[in-house]
Amino acid sequence: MRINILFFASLRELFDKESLVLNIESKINTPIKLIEYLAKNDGGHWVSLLQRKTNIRVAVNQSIEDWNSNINDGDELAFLPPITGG
Amino acid sequence: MRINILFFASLRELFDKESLVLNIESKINTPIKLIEYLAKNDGGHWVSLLQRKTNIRVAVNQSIEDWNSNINDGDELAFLPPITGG
Amino acid sequence: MVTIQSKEFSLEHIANKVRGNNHNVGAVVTFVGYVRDFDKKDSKHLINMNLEHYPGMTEKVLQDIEEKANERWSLSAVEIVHRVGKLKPSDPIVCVAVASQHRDNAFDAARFIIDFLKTEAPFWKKEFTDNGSYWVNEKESDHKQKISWDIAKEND
Amino acid sequence: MVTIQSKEFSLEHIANKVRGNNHNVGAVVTFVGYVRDFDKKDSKHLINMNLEHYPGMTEKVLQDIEEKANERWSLSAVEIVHRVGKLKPSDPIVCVAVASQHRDNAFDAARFIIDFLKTEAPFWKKEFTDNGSYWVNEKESDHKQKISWDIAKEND
Repeated sequence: MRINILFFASLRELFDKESLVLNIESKINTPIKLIEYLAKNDGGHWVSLLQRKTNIRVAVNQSIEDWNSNINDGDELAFLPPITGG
Repeated sequence: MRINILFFASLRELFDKESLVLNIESKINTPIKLIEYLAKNDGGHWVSLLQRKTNIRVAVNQSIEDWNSNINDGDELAFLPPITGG
Repeated sequence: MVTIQSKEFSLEHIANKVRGNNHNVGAVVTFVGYVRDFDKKDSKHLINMNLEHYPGMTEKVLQDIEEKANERWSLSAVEIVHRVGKLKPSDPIVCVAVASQHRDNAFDAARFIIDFLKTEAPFWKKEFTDNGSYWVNEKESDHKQKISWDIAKEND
Repeated sequence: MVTIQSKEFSLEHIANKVRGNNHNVGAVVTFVGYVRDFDKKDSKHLINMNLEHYPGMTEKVLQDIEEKANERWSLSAVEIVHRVGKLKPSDPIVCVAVASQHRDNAFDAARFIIDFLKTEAPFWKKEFTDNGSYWVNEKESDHKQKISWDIAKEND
């Protein structure tokens, strides 16, 4: 399935990109499964992201969701570093 | 002794005056003694003021004081109906 | 700073003044109170009102409230502006503006100041309505709020 | 209403807008947050900052916070304006304005909105200082304040 991934702030700098479209098997159906899979297979920054997981929130289709929530074909998945507005 | 009395809002309307200078004996040395004395001797609006006493605050020289506080020669004594600013 | 005036005030002007040139101010909280035109309880419409005060004492009381707020919270500056004289429905009556490094102090102090102003500062409103004119009664709820600050202080 | 913009805002304009033409509004409370230039803890001076956000989600989150405030308190109107892009020390960043019949609701709601904005709305600050540039860390105190609202609600 097709997942559109967005990076913001320090994660955008880490990955040196704003977004990324991935085609993944449909069994990788949660954010946590996705980054564990990518950390294992691609390594690199995905390992860092996995390590910082407790400080990162995930948004699925622009709503904050659990790391174990479901992701589906066509979803927009964003990794949000600690937010600091206002 | 000489006391300058100020009336505000509904009391100004009741007495139909903004201020009044009284020369009173120095033994009438508290706001409560003063209005009891005036209610007894002059009657009229002083009786009304005495009756409304629990809803009226007194200011001596522009500070809120007790009805039993001291007043002295030259003092400014104001009777304040319930305040409603802001 | 305390200002009593009959003319209308500018919120922007007051907010700029309270912030001043202080680059360490992180928060400005303002409260503006307006004349409302309708009293549901009494089903009467306000035509206008006259706001009377005790010159001299008013300034003294408000400066004292400002001082108490400064003792209680870490603030950069306070501005209190209150109008007197004739006011129409929807006219602004009062503005309290507080600047501080962090927002909590600004919120707490602004609320404290308006609560105390409402119960301690010698202002009186006479309302002229389509159902006669009358002096506004002191609100019981305002007094309760003032007292809650005293209790909060005891618990500090 | 929620507005995300890069240009500076006018407090007077926002306050007028939130009050609207409603003669039953008795109180307007505004909060403005400013860029501070100095971080005592780190002894570094800010040169400027860049405020980044998640377009789409930001508006959604802020509208949701506005809705929650409207459910919780009786309000006439809410305005939330947040800037993005490059900001200098002492620039205004955010404005929350709440209009209501009585002041308590306006104070509570304004505070609720800014507390939730600080913890829920996807904004990120990168600070450029005389001691290097860095992404600002999330403040622990902001999170505690958000949680205190949840507890207050349970006790309502």
